[in-house]
Amino acid sequence: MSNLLFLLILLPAVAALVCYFVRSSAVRTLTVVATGAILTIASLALLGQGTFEPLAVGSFLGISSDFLVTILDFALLGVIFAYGIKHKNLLIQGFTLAQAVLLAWFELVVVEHAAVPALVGDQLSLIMVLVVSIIGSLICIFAIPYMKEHEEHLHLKKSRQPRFFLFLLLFLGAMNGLVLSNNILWLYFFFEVTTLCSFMLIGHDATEIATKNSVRALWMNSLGGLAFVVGMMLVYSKTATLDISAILAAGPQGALMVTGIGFLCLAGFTKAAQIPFQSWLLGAMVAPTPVSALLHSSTMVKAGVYVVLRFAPAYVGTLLSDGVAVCGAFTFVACAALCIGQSNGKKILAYSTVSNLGLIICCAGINTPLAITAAVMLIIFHAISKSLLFLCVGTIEQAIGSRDIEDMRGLYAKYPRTATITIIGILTMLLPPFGVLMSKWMAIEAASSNIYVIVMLAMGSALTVVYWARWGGSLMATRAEGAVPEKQAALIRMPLTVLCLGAVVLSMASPWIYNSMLAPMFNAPPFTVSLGSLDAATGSFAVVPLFIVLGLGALYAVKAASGFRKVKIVAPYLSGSNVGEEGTYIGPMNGHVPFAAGNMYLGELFAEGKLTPIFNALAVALIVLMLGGAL
Amino acid sequence: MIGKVIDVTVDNVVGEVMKMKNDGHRLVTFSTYQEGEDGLGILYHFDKELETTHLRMTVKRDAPIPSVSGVYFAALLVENEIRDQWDVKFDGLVLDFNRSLYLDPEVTQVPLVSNVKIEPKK
Amino acid sequence: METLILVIIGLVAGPLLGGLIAGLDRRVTAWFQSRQGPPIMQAFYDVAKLFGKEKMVVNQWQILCAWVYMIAAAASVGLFFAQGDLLLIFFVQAVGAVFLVMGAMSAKSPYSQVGAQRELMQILAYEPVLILVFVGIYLVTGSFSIEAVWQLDQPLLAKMPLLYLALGYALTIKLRKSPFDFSTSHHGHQELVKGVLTEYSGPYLALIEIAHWYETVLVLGLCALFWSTNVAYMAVLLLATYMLEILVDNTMARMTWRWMLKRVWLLGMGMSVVNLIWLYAG
Amino acid sequence: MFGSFIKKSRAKSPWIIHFDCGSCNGCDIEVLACLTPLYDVERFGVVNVGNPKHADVLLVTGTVNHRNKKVLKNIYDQMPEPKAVIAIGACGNTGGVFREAYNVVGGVDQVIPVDVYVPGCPAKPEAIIDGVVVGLGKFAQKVEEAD
Amino acid sequence: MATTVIPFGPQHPVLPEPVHLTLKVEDEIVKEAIPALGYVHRGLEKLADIRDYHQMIQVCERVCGICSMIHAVCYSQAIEELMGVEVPKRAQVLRVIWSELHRTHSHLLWLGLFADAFGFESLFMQFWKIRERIMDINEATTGSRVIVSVNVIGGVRADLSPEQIRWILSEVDIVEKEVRALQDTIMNDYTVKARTVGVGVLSKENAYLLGAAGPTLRGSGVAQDMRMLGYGGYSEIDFEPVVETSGDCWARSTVRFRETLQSMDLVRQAIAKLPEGELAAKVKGNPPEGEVYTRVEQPRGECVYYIKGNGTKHLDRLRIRTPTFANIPPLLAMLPGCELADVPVIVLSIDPCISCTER
Amino acid sequence: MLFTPTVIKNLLKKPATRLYPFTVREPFPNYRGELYIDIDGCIFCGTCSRKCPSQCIEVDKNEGTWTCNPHACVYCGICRDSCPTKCLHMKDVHRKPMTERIMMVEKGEPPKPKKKAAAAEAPKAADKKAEPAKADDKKAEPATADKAKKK
Repeated sequence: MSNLLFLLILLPAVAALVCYFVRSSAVRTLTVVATGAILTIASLALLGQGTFEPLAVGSFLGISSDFLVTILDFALLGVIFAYGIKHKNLLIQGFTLAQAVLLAWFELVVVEHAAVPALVGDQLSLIMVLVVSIIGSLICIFAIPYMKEHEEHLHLKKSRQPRFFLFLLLFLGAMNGLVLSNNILWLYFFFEVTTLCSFMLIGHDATEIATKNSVRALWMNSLGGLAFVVGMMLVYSKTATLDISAILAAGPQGALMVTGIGFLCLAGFTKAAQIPFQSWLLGAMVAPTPVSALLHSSTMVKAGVYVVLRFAPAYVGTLLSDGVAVCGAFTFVACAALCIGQSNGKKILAYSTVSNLGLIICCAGINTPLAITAAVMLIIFHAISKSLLFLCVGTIEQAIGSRDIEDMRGLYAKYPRTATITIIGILTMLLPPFGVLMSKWMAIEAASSNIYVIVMLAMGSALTVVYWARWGGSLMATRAEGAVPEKQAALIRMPLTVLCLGAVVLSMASPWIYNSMLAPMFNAPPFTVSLGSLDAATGSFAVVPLFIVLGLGALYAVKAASGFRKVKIVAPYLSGSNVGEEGTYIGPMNGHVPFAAGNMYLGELFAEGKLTPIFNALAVALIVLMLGGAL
Repeated sequence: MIGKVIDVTVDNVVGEVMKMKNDGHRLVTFSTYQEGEDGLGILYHFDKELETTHLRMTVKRDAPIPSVSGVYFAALLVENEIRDQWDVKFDGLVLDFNRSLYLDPEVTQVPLVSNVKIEPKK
Repeated sequence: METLILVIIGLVAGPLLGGLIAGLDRRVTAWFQSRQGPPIMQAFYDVAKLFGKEKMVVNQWQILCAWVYMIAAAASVGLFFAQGDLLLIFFVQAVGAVFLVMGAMSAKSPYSQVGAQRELMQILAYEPVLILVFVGIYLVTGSFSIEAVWQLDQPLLAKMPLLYLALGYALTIKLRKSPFDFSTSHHGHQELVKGVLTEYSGPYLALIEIAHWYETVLVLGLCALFWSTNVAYMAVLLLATYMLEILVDNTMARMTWRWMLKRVWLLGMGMSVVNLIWLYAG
Repeated sequence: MFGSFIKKSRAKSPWIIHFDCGSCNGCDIEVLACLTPLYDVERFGVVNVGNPKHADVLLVTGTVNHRNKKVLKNIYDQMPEPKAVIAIGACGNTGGVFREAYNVVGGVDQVIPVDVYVPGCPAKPEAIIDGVVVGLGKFAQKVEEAD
Repeated sequence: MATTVIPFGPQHPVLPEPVHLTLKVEDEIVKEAIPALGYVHRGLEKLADIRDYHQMIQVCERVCGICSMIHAVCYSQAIEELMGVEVPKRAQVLRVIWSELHRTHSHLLWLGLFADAFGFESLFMQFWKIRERIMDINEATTGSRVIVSVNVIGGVRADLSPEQIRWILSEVDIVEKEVRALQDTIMNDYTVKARTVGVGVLSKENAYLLGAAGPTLRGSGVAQDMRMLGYGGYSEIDFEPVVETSGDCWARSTVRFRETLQSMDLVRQAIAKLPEGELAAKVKGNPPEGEVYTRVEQPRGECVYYIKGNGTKHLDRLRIRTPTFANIPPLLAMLPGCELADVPVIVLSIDPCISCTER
Repeated sequence: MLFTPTVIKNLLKKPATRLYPFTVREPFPNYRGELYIDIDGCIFCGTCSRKCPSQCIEVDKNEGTWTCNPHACVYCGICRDSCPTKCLHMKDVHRKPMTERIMMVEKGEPPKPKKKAAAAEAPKAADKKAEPAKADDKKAEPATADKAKKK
């Protein structure tokens, strides 16, 4: 058991060091692939062993592991502080310094160092480990050919890939540590490691904008770190324990403790890039695509929602809970609205990520078994689909040199494989019977008893349809007969295919996933599973029947469509104007007018520049209300 | 013909039209007619409170004619039409359809030049 | 077993009913315009004829999308007759709507592209309203499943009058009637020609027409839920609603989608929220 | 059975598209008048779809000139089979009073095959209805031949 | 912001006639509109070379089928002026009656099409239903519904009998009543106003400078109507031009709506003043050398004929400037900045007659 | 919604639709419909041919034929009005649609130069029948239209 845990946490760290120090691309490739494979197997093995009670981690080279973590904590703060100085950023310096001081006081004065079991493996942790290890590994593997191409494109003299993979792999280890931690100090440590890793990865390309955005990410996350420390201290002041399991078991313990949880949630918000902290995640787009994929799907932001979700039992039934729900719902609808105005594919994905994280947080806030189920389901399926989409956008970007969805029109004609996978990815984000939509369904049903939340969810889900559907639609095109087949590197094709299949197959298996992994979390599970459908008193979602009906239907439709050669392919209706040369029609002055179609971005309603300050202000107000509500 | 007729030349036509504009006249249209072998008569019709004024100009078809579309935007259509019908050029036409306002390349003859008589089709 | 029979009834009766309603609609519209109008069976002739036409597409994806639209619409009606979950029915229906949009976007035609964008705006307008209607039903019955509605002893309309009005907006949009017939109009005299349907032709247009019949049945079924206690009153309610729809269609100009977004969001959502607050309080 | 229903339906649901191919509007407004209450061709299932891809019958009014002949051809080509073309009015038939004008090519049959000629200047709505009826007869005949 | 290029026409269901506009739209707001014409160009002015001046009257009637009567009137007046023919009074007044009936049917037709442009199909049907009564009058009195062919050089070919006059008066009363019943809808209905008020605004100065004509000009507040000249039988009749000031689509439709009612009044006036007498003066010989410039008011505005005779039976030059030709530059000025959905409304608000424009 | 009274009125009244072709309205008496010639009265003077604005009539004095292209005819009635012997007439109904283009060719007896007086007797009876070309088609079409009328 503990070997597996060490493997999951330390192997990535070791592999990271190997990548950094052994500067050979073959070794690196091998290391990454092997680490990915081992992590996948280990996480599955961990799942196979089932949940485990909190367990203590012994000493390491004679030094107590808790003490080691404390040392590393300060070292980490030091590193971050140094970067704050290097980039002359007072916010980073201030936040880190405050953290260091508070932490020192906490560690040295307040805390009675009793042995706290450091690691725990409940359902949530195990699910998170799976998400991190499998999806994270796939992204790392995808990164190998991607980074090669990326660096060729940049004409770097000296490869910076060792550094890149160092942090990429370290990230996975940190995430695994984070989700398995039982000691709140350990949680804090891993939390900070992810902050540092994300900072390094965002700034990887070392361009001016990359540096700027990475610094912004760092200060925002340092603020989160500060909130974490404050929250931790407040919670400790009431519960007098560092044991998360114990804190959760005790439930809400009065205003001070709940406020502490509120601060922890705030830390989660910063990490999950909730409005008004969304800008760091949007800025993170400058990083190479695998980084974005990693940040958005299985790591970093998921660390944020994990924290909020993890502490959910500690604030159940309090005003804070409602506050969290409203904040989450607001982020959901606000980011969906902001997303309408975007044509940059990565930005759409980013806003959609933030929006979905909002929904997860909202579910955590609703805090009923149904809502928690929705949240966990959403974490799983969102991670799969979103990583898939990011990898797709990365592939497309390298193929066509643009990440703008207007430029991706008719992608199928040239890159049928990538386009099809992207379309499937979009559909899995958007439509039933796929997992993301199923979680959304659960969320809406769970939120029905809260009028503020449900109104926002209703609006948000409509907005979501708009930005996904138009992207998906514009990728479609007809392939000319005898078009050149698309080439894809094996290490790119493998993650794409696996993720794409995973998104579909796991969605279909969701009743069993629910039964085996989620239902045991609750005393009164929200659903019963019969005939492959999730039934509850409030409603039911017929997963497998729908899959069968729609799946067979879709198969039939594909068959009908693939017989298209028998169908006459004609030019589009252009009001009788004659089609001129390729992609034009004959217009005024007998000239060839190039065909162009653009999506509507509703500039006057959903302008990013106009809405962002308003949303930020509203969100700050909501967060203040949330924290105030906790008191 | 009803209305005052003022004779203008290629050199002062734009100025005269400008004068009419400043006087508050509305440009109604131009009329054209064949003038001799290779000449073209252009009448600029103006209207002010139902009173008509015409400017008459005769030009050679091979020399460019100054466009008044800069003065009256509305002249662009009629100038393009004249361009189609008489194969003359206008200098400074704001939107030059280049003989494609009405005609497609299939029409090879210059329609209104009367020595190119159109034969009745069978 | 009973459910299965119901589903089959729904799948068969859906298009028959929908086609008949479409025929009646055209007839009554003609009467409103002082015309005699087409035969009642006209909608069936139209679709049968379309099936007999040459297959012609701009893009192979259209075929896929037309089929999926039809299947999803049928599935949602099937689910409705199986007394399923209202939200789920709605989401399944949304599959069709999304595929219709994507199919229209796949063609390199400006009309169907703009039509698709407008269709999205329509989805944007009616989706929140519909979800709130379902939430209202949940608040009254304690469940999202249709089964629960039949167990009421008081019609939903008594508790959700405003939500019914708001549903009217969604109904008008879904039936593609004036003043909301932007993305594709039944009359075809529109700046977008046929909007999303411009590039569908022949059998594929027929599929979409059938899907539209299913959707008509579905939305009218939703309306029927509002007077679940008495079949006679239910029929009266449906008849009155549909006649009102036709009347509105015939006495209003087509508006623009900007107007629609503002109107439906402010008025439709407003009415829904007021009604919901009442339900929460009650 | 379904096959025969389709065949029967063809004659009962002629969707028309009207293309004004350089007409003086005389015939155009008469075509439009056919749709209006007094004539109401929707009695026969006629719908003016305005989109060649949905249409069965192409009503053409007016002379063909050098520019619109390409448009006419394009529209005709975009109509799925089976289809019928009805040329309306003297201009659509032969070019009418304009047939000697320099930009006039002639009647519609110079560009696409015409099934029914409706003479008149302009053709009365009654004549157009007669034309559509004749066209449907021709239509049914064509379908028979194709089978 | 992404641009969509929309080829609007030549074949388009909301455009009754083939004309092309290349529209560049962003978020459905028109940024640029470039026209293409030439789909109806026949070159009929040139037909004067092979048709004699009597036959040309039939050709001119077919410049446009909707206002054919008034084209013929304008052409005949031009030739009559050139040749110094005195038209009998009865013929002049009869021309007024048919001209105003033509204006009525043209405006009713337009009101219907306009309603169709903003998606109000029932209103379209209603206007066209009413219009059929006017068409019946045309058919009964002249022998053809649309292209009436009653004009000859020197007068008219058809006459009205007293029974016909009584019948016309009763029909005109019915039409007026039915049209008045629609006044509220076209002028005050909420949805109609939402689609027309403030759409396609053309200021008075712009309308004048861009050379707008007819209701387009009058809708922008310029009182300019060729009937004020009192040509032909109009000298006998009281006439006040209809003017609206707001310059938007609503103003233009209101001008036309009120003109419809006014036309019926003019028909009644003309019938009341119909003198007895000859129908046509005798015309001998060929048009002499010389130029004529004639203007009449068509339903769409001021129509100008310029004729140059050379002493033979063929005219040296026939030049027709129709109102739509003048209204296209204002249209191009109105389009940028409007919504895509408003394009048909604005295009139709000038009552385009492309067939007139291109001849 | 100000249009409501009108549509309600329409709904309550009988539709305005004329059920053409099932019921045919009494035509207006002087409608300029189908042009035909009473060839017996024709003196082949060619006035109609010269006056026709569409120039769709050809008269051959020597052959004794009067040819008209009904598809180019604009139904203005000028020829009828200017015919010196009033042998051109217009029916009060429109010409029926056809599936093929036709030419109206009427062969009559040209005013004979005195010596050929008796020569033209023989063909006269046979040529009374109009449109030798495509005669069958033309017959078939009005027949179907008639059938529709009776239905």
